[in-house]
This record gives sequence, C-alpha cells and structure tokens, in this order.
Amino acid sequence: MSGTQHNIVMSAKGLVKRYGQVTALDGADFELRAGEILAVIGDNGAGKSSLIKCLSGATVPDEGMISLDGNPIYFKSPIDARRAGIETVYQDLAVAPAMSIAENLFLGREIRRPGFAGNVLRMLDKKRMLQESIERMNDLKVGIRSMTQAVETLSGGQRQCVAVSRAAAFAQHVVIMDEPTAALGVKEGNMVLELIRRVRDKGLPVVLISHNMPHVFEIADRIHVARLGKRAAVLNPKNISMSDTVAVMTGAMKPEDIPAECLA
Amino acid sequence: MSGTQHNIVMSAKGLVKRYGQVTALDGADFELRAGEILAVIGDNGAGKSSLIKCLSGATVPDEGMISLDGNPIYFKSPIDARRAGIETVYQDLAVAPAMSIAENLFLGREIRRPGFAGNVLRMLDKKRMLQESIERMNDLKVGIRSMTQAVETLSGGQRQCVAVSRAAAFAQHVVIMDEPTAALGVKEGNMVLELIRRVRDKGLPVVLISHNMPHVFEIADRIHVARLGKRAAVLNPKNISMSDTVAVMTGAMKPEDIPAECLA
Amino acid sequence: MNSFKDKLPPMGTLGPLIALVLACVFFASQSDRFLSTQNFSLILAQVMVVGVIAIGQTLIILTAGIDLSCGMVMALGGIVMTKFAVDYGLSTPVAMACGLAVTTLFGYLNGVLVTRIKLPPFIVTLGTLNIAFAITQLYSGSQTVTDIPAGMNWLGNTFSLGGATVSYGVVMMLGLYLFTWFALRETPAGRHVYAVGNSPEATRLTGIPTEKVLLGVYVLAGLCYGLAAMLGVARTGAGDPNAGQTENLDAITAVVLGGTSLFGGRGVILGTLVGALIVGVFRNGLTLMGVSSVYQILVTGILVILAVATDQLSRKGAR
Amino acid sequence: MNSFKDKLPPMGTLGPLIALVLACVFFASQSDRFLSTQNFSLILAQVMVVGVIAIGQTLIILTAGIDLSCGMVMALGGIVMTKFAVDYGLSTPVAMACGLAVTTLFGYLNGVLVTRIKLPPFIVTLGTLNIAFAITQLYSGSQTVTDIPAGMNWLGNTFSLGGATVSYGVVMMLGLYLFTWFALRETPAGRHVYAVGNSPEATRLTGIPTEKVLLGVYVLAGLCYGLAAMLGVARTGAGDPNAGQTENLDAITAVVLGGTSLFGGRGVILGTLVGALIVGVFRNGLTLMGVSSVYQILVTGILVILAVATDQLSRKGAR
Amino acid sequence: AEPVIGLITKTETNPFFVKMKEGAQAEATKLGAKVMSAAGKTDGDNAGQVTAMENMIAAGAKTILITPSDSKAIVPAIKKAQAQGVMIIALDSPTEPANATDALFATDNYKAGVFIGQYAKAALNGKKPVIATLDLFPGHPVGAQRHNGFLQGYGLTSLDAKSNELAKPAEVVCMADSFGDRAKGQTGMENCLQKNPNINVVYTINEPAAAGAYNALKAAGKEKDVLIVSVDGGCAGIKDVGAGVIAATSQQYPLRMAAMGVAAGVEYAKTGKKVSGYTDTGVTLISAKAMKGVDSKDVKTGTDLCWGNK
Ligand SMILES: Nc1ncnc2c1ncn2[C@@H]1O[C@H](COP(=O)(O)OP(=O)(O)OP(=O)(O)O)[C@@H](O)[C@H]1O
Ligand SMILES: Nc1ncnc2c1ncn2[C@@H]1O[C@H](COP(=O)(O)OP(=O)(O)OP(=O)(O)O)[C@@H](O)[C@H]1O
Ligand SMILES: [Mg+2]
Ligand SMILES: [Mg+2]
Repeated sequence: MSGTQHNIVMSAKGLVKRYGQVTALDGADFELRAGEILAVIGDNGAGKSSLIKCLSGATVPDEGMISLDGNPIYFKSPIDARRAGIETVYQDLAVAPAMSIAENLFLGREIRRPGFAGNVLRMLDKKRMLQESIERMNDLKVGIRSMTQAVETLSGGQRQCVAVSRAAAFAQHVVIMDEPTAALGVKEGNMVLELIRRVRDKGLPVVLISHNMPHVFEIADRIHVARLGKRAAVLNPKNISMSDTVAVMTGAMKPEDIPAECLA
Repeated sequence: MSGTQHNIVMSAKGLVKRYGQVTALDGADFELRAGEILAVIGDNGAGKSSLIKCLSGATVPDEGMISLDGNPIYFKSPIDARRAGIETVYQDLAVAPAMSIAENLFLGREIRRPGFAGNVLRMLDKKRMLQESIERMNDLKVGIRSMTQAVETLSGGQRQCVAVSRAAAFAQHVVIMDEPTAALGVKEGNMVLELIRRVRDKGLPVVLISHNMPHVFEIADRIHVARLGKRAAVLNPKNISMSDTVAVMTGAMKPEDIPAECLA
Repeated sequence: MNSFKDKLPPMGTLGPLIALVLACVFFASQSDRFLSTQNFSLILAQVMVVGVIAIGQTLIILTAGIDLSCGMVMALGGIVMTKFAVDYGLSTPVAMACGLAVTTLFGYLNGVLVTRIKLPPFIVTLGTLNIAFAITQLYSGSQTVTDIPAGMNWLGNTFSLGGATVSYGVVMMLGLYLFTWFALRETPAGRHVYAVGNSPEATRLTGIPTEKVLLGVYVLAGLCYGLAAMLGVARTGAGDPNAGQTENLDAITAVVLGGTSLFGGRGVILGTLVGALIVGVFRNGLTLMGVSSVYQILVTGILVILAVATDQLSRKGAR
Repeated sequence: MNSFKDKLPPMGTLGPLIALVLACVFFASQSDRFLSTQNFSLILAQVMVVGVIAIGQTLIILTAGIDLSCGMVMALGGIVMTKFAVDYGLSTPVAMACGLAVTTLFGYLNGVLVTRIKLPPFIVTLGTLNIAFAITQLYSGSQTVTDIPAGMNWLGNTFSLGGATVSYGVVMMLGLYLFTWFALRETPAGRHVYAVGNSPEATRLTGIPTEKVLLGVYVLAGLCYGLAAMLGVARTGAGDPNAGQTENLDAITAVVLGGTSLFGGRGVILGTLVGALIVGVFRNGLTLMGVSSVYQILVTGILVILAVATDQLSRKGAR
Repeated sequence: AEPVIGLITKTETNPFFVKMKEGAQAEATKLGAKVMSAAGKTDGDNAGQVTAMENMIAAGAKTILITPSDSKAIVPAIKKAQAQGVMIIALDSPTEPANATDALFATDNYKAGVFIGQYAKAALNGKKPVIATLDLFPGHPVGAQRHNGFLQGYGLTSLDAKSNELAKPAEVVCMADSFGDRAKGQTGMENCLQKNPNINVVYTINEPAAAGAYNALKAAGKEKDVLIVSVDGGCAGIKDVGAGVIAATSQQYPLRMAAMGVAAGVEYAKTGKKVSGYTDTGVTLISAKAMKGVDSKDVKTGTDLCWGNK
C-alpha cells in the first residue's frame, strides 16, 4: 500500500470555513487514495466534521478547492455529492425521526415495484425494502426488535447502525463516516469495522472519523491528524505507536519532530 | 470497597417498560452503593438508557419499584428527581440548541444577581454565569473558541461536554451519565473520567453507561451488565478480564458460569 | 436534541373518525332529520369545496408550511374561469384551464418565495392572500359573474346512487382524496413530502432535492385551489369574488382536526377529509337542531375542542 | 437530528428595523405629510391596541404555540369592563379589573387545555375564539356600549412631548414592551420561555416545570389582551362587541414580521413592536399617498413580502 | 389645490360600496375634487375605520364621508375629527346619536325590510307563512334592521329598529347566517330545507344570498313554490327579479348618497358652508309582479335606477 505510486481519488487544498468569529477550518488539506481506509482523528473541535461536510457538499467552503479523480469540483449541495457517488454518515446522523427504519434506509433511493405498478404508478416496493432492511440490520447484528419502529424510538446505537448501513449500501465512489461507532457496543462496533473492510474490499476508499484509537489502528491504512482547523500530519499506523499518535493529535509532539518513516 | 456492608443509595426491583410491542425493560433490577462508580454496560438496545430514564424520572416504568436511601419513591417527572438531587446526562444530550453554552449550563438553575436586582427584579447574573461556564469548560480542556456560541453550532464533542459539566456541577445525591464520552476525543474523554472521579471523591455515587471497555475498567468499582432488558450480572472489574466481561455482555458466557469471585 | 413535538406518536385517522361518529350520534339523537342518506349527500356537497382546498393545505402543512392564501386564490380562479368564458366567450374547457393556470401560478409564486428566498410560508402566503384578493376584486369589479355556460355547472349535476343524490363534484373530491392518499403513501415523491416536513436538514443531506419537493407541493396546492374553484363555480352557478373568505380558516381547521401536525411530517390525508366532514356536520346538525347562529358559534367552539380532546384521549388509551 | 428550522440564526430586530426604515423613507418620498412628529404620534396611537395584543401573542409563539383567540378575548374584555361600569355602575377601576379578570381567565382556560389535555394550541384557541365571540355577542346583545365613565377614556388622553401629542396609552404600550423585553432577557422565567419553545423535551429533562411555564405564558397573554381591551376602549370611547376581528391576524403578522419564528424559541420582543409599526406605517403611508383602498390591499401584500425579504437578505449579507 | 374628500366604506368587497365609490369618483371628477377611499377590513371593523379617518385627516381631507360599521363606537372619533374642522357626513346608515355627524345621506334599512315583508304577506295571500331567514352574521346592525323590518312588515312579532338582535317568532322555522355570500346562502338554504321542507317564504339579507338560496331550492325542485325576498337592488339583483329568482327586493341608492356627499364636500371647501340634517335617499320596492295594496315599481324602472344610476 505504501511507497508505490498512488491514485488520488479525492483531494482538497487550503480549505477555509468560518462561522462568524469562529474559524472551523483554517487552510486544511486532504488526500484520499484509491482503495484505502483513511482515518481522520483530532481533538474535539479540531474541524473534522467541518472538513468532511465540505467534502460531502453539506457546506460550501469559504476558500480552497476540492478535486475528485483529479478534476476540480464544486459541490453546491449534498445532491451533487451523491450524484458523484459519495455517501456520508453524518455525526448527527441525519435521519427523519418520524419515519421507519426501512424508509430511512431507502430515503431518496426508494425501490419501486417491477412492471406497470412501479414504472407508471411509481409504486414503492415496500415489502422488498423491508426485507432488505432486515438483512442489512442483521448484518450488523444489532438487536432491533421491531423493524417498523420509527427511527426516533430506536436506541442511540441502533439509530447509528441505520445511518451506517445506508451509506455502505449505496456508495459508488467514496464512503465518508463521521464517528460511526461512537454509540455502538463492542460487538456492534466490530461489525461496523467489518462492514468498512468489506466496502474497502469492493474497491471503494473510506474516510473514517473516529476517536477510538484501537479501532483506528486496527483498520486504517493511513491516519490524517486534524488540529486547529488544519491537517497536522498524515501518519502511517504501521510505523508509529498509539501514544505518539495521540501526542501529535494533542500537540504534545510537533509535526516536524515526527520521524520520516512514521509519515504516510 | 467489597465484602463489607454497603449503604445502598438507590435501588430498583423488577422494572418493566413496554413501548407498544417492544419491551425495553423486562424486569430489570438495579443497585447503586454509596460513593461508588457503577458502570452499566450492554449491547445496543439492551435497555440501558431505558433503565436510567426510569431512575431519573424521564419515563415512568410500567411495573417495578425504585427506592432512594431505602425509601420507595415515585418520580412522576424529572423535576421530582432533580429535587431529590439526582442529575442526569442523557444520551441525546437534552440541550436547548438555540441557547448559548452558559444558558444551557445554568438552565433551570440560573444564578441571580445579589441584592435588589436579583431578589426583587430577579435579574440574571449573566457575567457570573459566563465566567463560571468558561471555568467549567476549561476544566474539561475542550477547545471551545467562543463561549457565546449557540449550542447547536458546537461540535458533537463540545456539546457533550456541556451536558456533562452541567450534571457534575449540580448533583447533590446521585449522578447518572449515559455515554458521556462517546463523542469525546482521547484527551477530553480522559478529562471527563477525571471529573467523574472528582465527583465520586466528593462522596456522590456515579452511574456511568459506556461502551468503552478500557474506560469502564479504568474507573468502575462495579459493573452492571444489562442484557435483553434485564440485569444479567454485576461484575467486579478487579477479578474478571475484559474479554470475559464482553462474553457475559453478548451472551457468549452464561451468568451462571461466571466464577463467584468475579461477581460483585 | 429530540424535541417534544418530534416525540408525539403519528396521529392516525382513527381519533378524528371517533369524533366524527360521536358528533353524528349526537346530532341524530337531537334531530330525526339528520340521519338520512339525503342529508349526508347534502353534507358531502357542502364540504366539497373546503375538502378540495384542504387537500392542498394538507400537502403544505405536511412540509411544515402553511397557506393562508388558499381561499383567495380559489376565488380568483373562479372569477378568471367564469369571466373568461362570459366576457371573452372562451369555451368552457379553455376557460377552466385558464383558471387552473392562474391558481397554479399563484402556487408557484408561493413556492418560489418559500424555497428560493427562504421566506416563512406564513408571511409569503399572507402577502399573496392580499394580492389575490385585490386582483379578484379589481378584475371582477366586485361583481358576481353570472350567466355562465352550462358546461361549467356540470360538476354540480347529480346522479342517484342508492337513494342518495351524489354530484359529480363529490365524486371528484373523493377521487382526489384517494389519489392523494395513494401518492403520499405508496410513491417515493409522497414519502419525500413527509421527510421534508419531518426533518428538512436530514432530507437535504440524504440528497433529496428538498427545494424541488417543496416547490412541487406549492404548485400542486395551487392546482387543488383551481379544482376547488371549479367545484365552487359549479355548485353556486356563478363566479363569486367574495368566495373563499371563510374557506381559508375552515381548510386549515379541517387539516388540524384531521390530525395533521402543524409542525410537519406527521398526518394522514384521509384525516383531513374526516376533519372537513366534522366541520360540515357541525354546521348542518346545528342548523337542523334550530340552534340560533350566535349559539351555533358557541357550540362550535366547544365541539371543536371536544373533538380533538376525544382524539387525544383515545390515543392515550391505545398506548 | 437537528432540523433545518433549528439551524436558522436567531433573528434580531435589525432586519425588521431596516424594513421599517426603508418603508418610512419610501413614504416620506411619496408624501410630504408623512414625516412629521404629528403623523408619527398618530401611527403610534393606531398600533397601540395591536401592539399590546402582540406582546401576549409573542410570548405564546415563543413557546411554539399560537393564539387565534386573542382579538375576540380582547373584545370580550372590553365589553365586560364597559358594561360592568355602565350597567351595574361599578367604579372604573373595579370594572376594569373585572375585564382583566375575564381575559386572564380565558388565557388560563387556553393554558389548561394546552398543558393538561395536551391539545394543539391552534385548535384550543380556535375553540375559545368562537366561545369568546359568542359570549361577547350574547352578553352585549351585539350592542356597542357607550356613555362610559370618563375615567375609562383616560388612557386615550394625550400630553404634549416636543411637538408630538402622545397618549398615555402609547406610553403604557411602550412600557409594557420594555418590561417584557427585560423579563424575557434578564430573568430566569424569561429564559425558560425561550427554552420551552426551543426544545420542550430537553427543558423538561432539565427539571424545569415546563407545564407551569406554558400555563404562565397563556395567563399572561390573557392579561395582555385585557390591557389591550382597556386601550381599545379608551381609544374609541366605547365597548365594541365587533372589535378584535382584524386585530387577530394583525397581531400574528406583527410577531412574524418582527422576526419571531412560528416554530418557537427564537425571536425578540422588540421585533414585534417593529412589526406592529410596519403594519401601521403601511396603512398610514398608503392612505397619505391617496392609494385607493383595493390597491392598498394589493400594495400591502407586496410590501409584506418585500419587508421580510429585506430582512432575510440583510441577514444573508451579514453572514 | 383641489379639495380632498375621504370616503370610508364598511368593506372593500360589497358591490354596494363599490358602487358608492364609483359614484363618489364620478362626481369628484365632475366637480374637480380628489377622492381618497379606505375601508374596514371586515364588516364591523370599527378600529379600522377610526384609523382610516385619522389618516385621511393627516392627508388633508376636509370632508369625510363614512358608512359607519359601528354606529355608536365611531362617534368619539367623529367628534375628534370635527374638532379639527373636518365635516363628517354619514352615508347609508346613521350614527347613534344621529346628530353626531354633520349630515346624513342614508337609506332606512328597517323600512327596506318592512317593504319586502309587506310584499311577502300580500303575495302569500293568507296562506300560513313558513319562513326561513338567511341573515348576515351575528352582531351586525344592518342584518338586524332588515330582518326585524321584514318581520314587522309581515305583521309578525318583531323588534324595533334599534335592536341588534334578531327576532324569532314561531313562523320563522329556520335561521342561518349567509355572510351575504352566495355559497353560504346556498348551504344555509339547503340545511333549512332539510330542517323543514315546507318553507314557503325566504327572506335574504342581500341578493347574492338570494341567488344561493334559489340554487338550493332549485336542486330540491321547489323553486316554484317558495317566495324569495331580498334587499339591495343592485343591477344583478334586479336582473334576478326579472328572471323570477327573487320575487321582490328593496332597492337602495348608494351612488346617489356618495354623489351628494361629494358635492357637499366641494361646497364646504369652496364656501365653508356645512350641510346638515338627514336626507333620505330613498328605498323603492322592485318586483316583477305588483301586489294589491303594496307600492312597487317594475323591473324596468329598477334596472334604470339600479343603485342610483340616475
Ligand atoms: N454552524 C456553526 N457555527 C459556529 N461555529 C461552528 C459551527 N459549526 C462548527 N463550528 C465550530 O467549528 C469548530 C469545528 O467544529 P467541528 O464540528 O468540525 O469539530 P470536530 O472536529 O468534528 O469535533 P468533534 O470531534 O467534537 O465532532 C468548533 O469549534 C465548532 O464550535
Ligand atoms: N419510545 C420508544 N418506542 C419504542 N421502542 C423504544 C422506545 N425507546 C426505546 N425503545 C426500544 O427499547 C429498546 C431499548 O432501548 P434503550 O435506548 O434503552 O437501549 P440502550 O441499551 O440504551 O442502547 P444503546 O446502547 O444503543 O443506547 C430498544 O430496542 C429500543 O428500540
Ligand atoms: Mg465532529
Ligand atoms: Mg442508550
């Protein structure tokens, strides 16, 4: 995975995002290679969510540019990103609370019935969507007791699983996940890591934001360290220890002091 | 902490809570001893949040009884629980999104100005509340850039810190925290554990729900394992390994197979 | 971050239906003329205009909006179709199409202001309410348009169905309800309407073009008001510049009585039909009882509260 | 789970103020009689009743509610205070207190239905709107009460202040605004009103007695309508059973024009005053321009939309 | 500068008031004056009329013509205006007390009711009346005056012209509010027929309501057996009289009132002389079929005069 020439799928240069007096992004760079799992870590408020919101079209950066497959792109809304095959799990989950699990999973990507009913009457294939939802949720081994529950009645972790499955199922190009395992139990968290690996093995690169260092070191090919709205460094988890990584993240170790073999 | 006689601060017997067809709690027991940190762990949907919502008055159980200091109590609303000195951090945080950090910290417990302005005009002491909020947030080392931001503009972790500080600051009797470190970074998470220890050292018992096993084993005096709406076991973290604990939690190890010295 | 209003259970049509049945039982016990197919077909004919306006209103309220302009836009549509036919001698279908075009255009205007400039629907439709009203009065010279071509009355014609006389307009209203019910329940577009009302931001992040959905809803609502205008014209046999003034509040009342939340995203369209019928049954029943008009208002006030309280309590029991 | 409406920045009074100033500049350029202290004191006197109703309405809308009954409750209050004074010969203060008690009681009734039975405020106040109207008509026999004691006109009396004639009623209105502004901003109770509207569930979980806060808001709103009734009686010198019918929508319009969100929890009370003034300035300015009345409605419709669009765009610019 | 005359009507939308505005405008153009018009938002909106009056005075009007929405409540505002030297003329209906305004050019709504009551009684020719009334809405004085006048004219127990309540003798079997609106007149009539199918006389507040009532009767196949009487005498209403929809209507003359008012205003501006007193602009009963003992004019006369064209 390292040393050789890499295809860059998505990259960003000098992203700036200000909210009133708060500068959330202060010239952040970003690079995602083909088929890799890139972990993004950083303190709370380091600008991780702001960064990926720019990449997914949820917000428009004030400055900087983003490229996809080497071509500059300007996402004006999440619709543009979705068209480009980018799927995102947002930290605040972005689900419609009053709607059921199946409806949320397929929101905006509904399956219609075959034949006349689907093509002309545009009828939903509710049975099939329910069936597929059950399979997806079983994949994650999350014990949801009734599949027709409204999402607002799910437990925190269950809700997170809905959002994660949705992104994994529909991505064509890039998957971005903002703390997908934060509310998950040990078992469910591992299932999500497994899911992420499967997505990667399909050839899609994954951006994974996480505060869970063991998870990050278990799964990431490279680690992007966000700090104070910038990219502090990109580390190679094979050559750096967890504690050094945390030191870089918190600013205890200066980026220029990192040994070269630890960088990626 | 073990073997000797214990003062039971709060306990519950046979709690049942049904939502339509879903049984969230299915005869759950609970016991919190004086001055301890009790971790509550379990799979997603195991009923942890439902349990503590009953204890904090946020929901009323269908069956079962709760006692505080040995006396049966019936919380009809969170107001009752608050009067009894119980403070809770809810998993979905329960903050007023449009209001500022200071306002959220002191919501329902506002500080009024001294003298006439406060007693008669009932004026808020906004300066002092802002000051105290800054101190509290600094305690948690969370890098909030502007203290007058509305809570809805905070990052996920920052928002969590607001909820945690609030509970820690005002508890008189019992502190309950539902996944308080889920969205927190390494540094901030450790600060919260530190805070929890400080609260315990003040003599208040703490109920800590968490999926983070290292955190649980670092801080908990006893571990309550929730499973399928019941209490599966109460473990002693000093005598049981992390992997066995996870086995109990996921049902791979039956409660009756747990060696006696592991129980607490 | 879940707010209380998000936690309310989705209201079905059952609660309002219970209230409707209770109201009918009450009036049947008070007047022996109430319980007749004849009288029920009358009530249906009376709620037909409000009922169709309320379809458009429901769509908008489902998206967490509100349309204050509905009645006035309908009045304008009625005036346009009748005047075009009478003054310019356009054929009935063409004149009606013009009326529909005008109301749809107003819906489009509302939609553009709401989605593009992001103005609150309340203000936008308060503005267009005044605009539509003024245009109606100016264009008609506040005169009722009479002597309309017979074709325009067709929807008011009746046929016999098992003792009841049913107008084609009523059939059209019921058809529109069934169609909307189907579309909201069974098609992607319908689910998107709910999603936009339930959580606009989440829906946007899913990649659904929320603005298009909203705009579509306002345009369809405008179309509904045009169809209601056709019904109103057919029912009264004239283009009435003062139509629609009470229908405004009546339509919103029907929607809310029918259990749709003003906060959006929760509700069932058939509930609106029940809500409209409740309004119609009250008015009819109280007149049959011979309650004089001030007391009618008093009783209506009390009954409206009771109807929704029944709904509320019945749902509490179910949980 | 943050919804879009939660993401809107809190509207200040600045946007509406810009709209108000623009409107004034426009009218001043159109009529040389507009820009005079005399004319401004007139406008103030004209918005005084709506302005005070709108204070109560703002409180309720801040809690994500709405009060459709405001104008009718005010009318009832006016009738009670004048009839009690004229028919039963009660002294002015006692009669006024009775009127205030009645409107406050209606507020309490609204509040109880909203908090205890958890009915939607829209329906509750639609019901009490009808009830208050009917009682007003029945009790007054639909007759205006005249020959009221001179004391009841006191609030309508004016004094001179730097060339402008200002009525005591206007002073009272401004005082009420300042008081409410202070209470909402600087006291715990005021912050709780915002919190309840912003996130009722979170507020409840914090241990704030949300039902008490809500009930208090409805009661205070009722009191405001009573005070508005006092002003209305003083301004017209009579108890008018048909008062309040237009004030209803005008008050809600003032609140929304003033930037308060109908979804609750966001808004500034002084914005409401600006909103009420915008309504008053439009009416006054258009008459001064000699715009005839139907065109006034047309122009009002356009201006209302423009006013809020200005607000919206000014805020976009600021970001 | 040309004299400015204000005209304040009850609402925008009633054709009656629209005519009044036309009359004022035409007369003003003839005499070289400027008319500004305003109205309450709804019928009964006294505060709106007060506001309009204040604004017109601020705009320089020296004469204000007003159709008071609330005959009593408007009086204090009128007094204030007069104190500023403004001449106030009531049109269409008087204030209470009537001498609060400088002059009154009006029609007598009670008398208009009496006329159609007398007509209906003659037309029924001794048959027992079964009456439905389609009134305006609660609390409106014109609605009460016409209603009570009608019953008075019919010789039934009624209330006097001052009352704002609706009399309900036994012969009135059904009362419904029409809001003066065609659709609601129709709904009201439908419900009344449901209540009592034997209704043979229908009193309506105005001609649109009458047209609505006729629709309902026609749908029930009863249009031949039921007598509809109304008030207003608008051009459309007279046409309906000719077509047999309405048996008789009491015609009033808003154009005339307004024209007289404007003329008086111009006079006042030129000479400073105020008009005073009550001028009855008249009520005429119009019917296609004259009844013995009741004075009425035919449809042609009614069409020529409709609302005071001449
Ligand atoms: N809409 C907004 N308005 C104002 N400030 C904002 C807004 N959104 C984010 N911020 C600020 O920008 C900074 C970066 O936020 P961001 O959500 O990107 O952090 P993060 O790295 O994702 O943190 P966490 O790990 O806690 O999720 C924070 O200080 C936050 O307060
Ligand atoms: N309001 C509700 N309506 C219906 N079902 C509910 C409701 N609240 C909770 N549940 C169900 O009850 C079960 C227990 O939920 P709870 O939130 O207590 O789980 P938890 O142990 O806290 O899980 P997590 O670790 O994911 O937060 C879940 O299956 C959930 O779907
Ligand atoms: Mg984040
Ligand atoms: Mg939980």
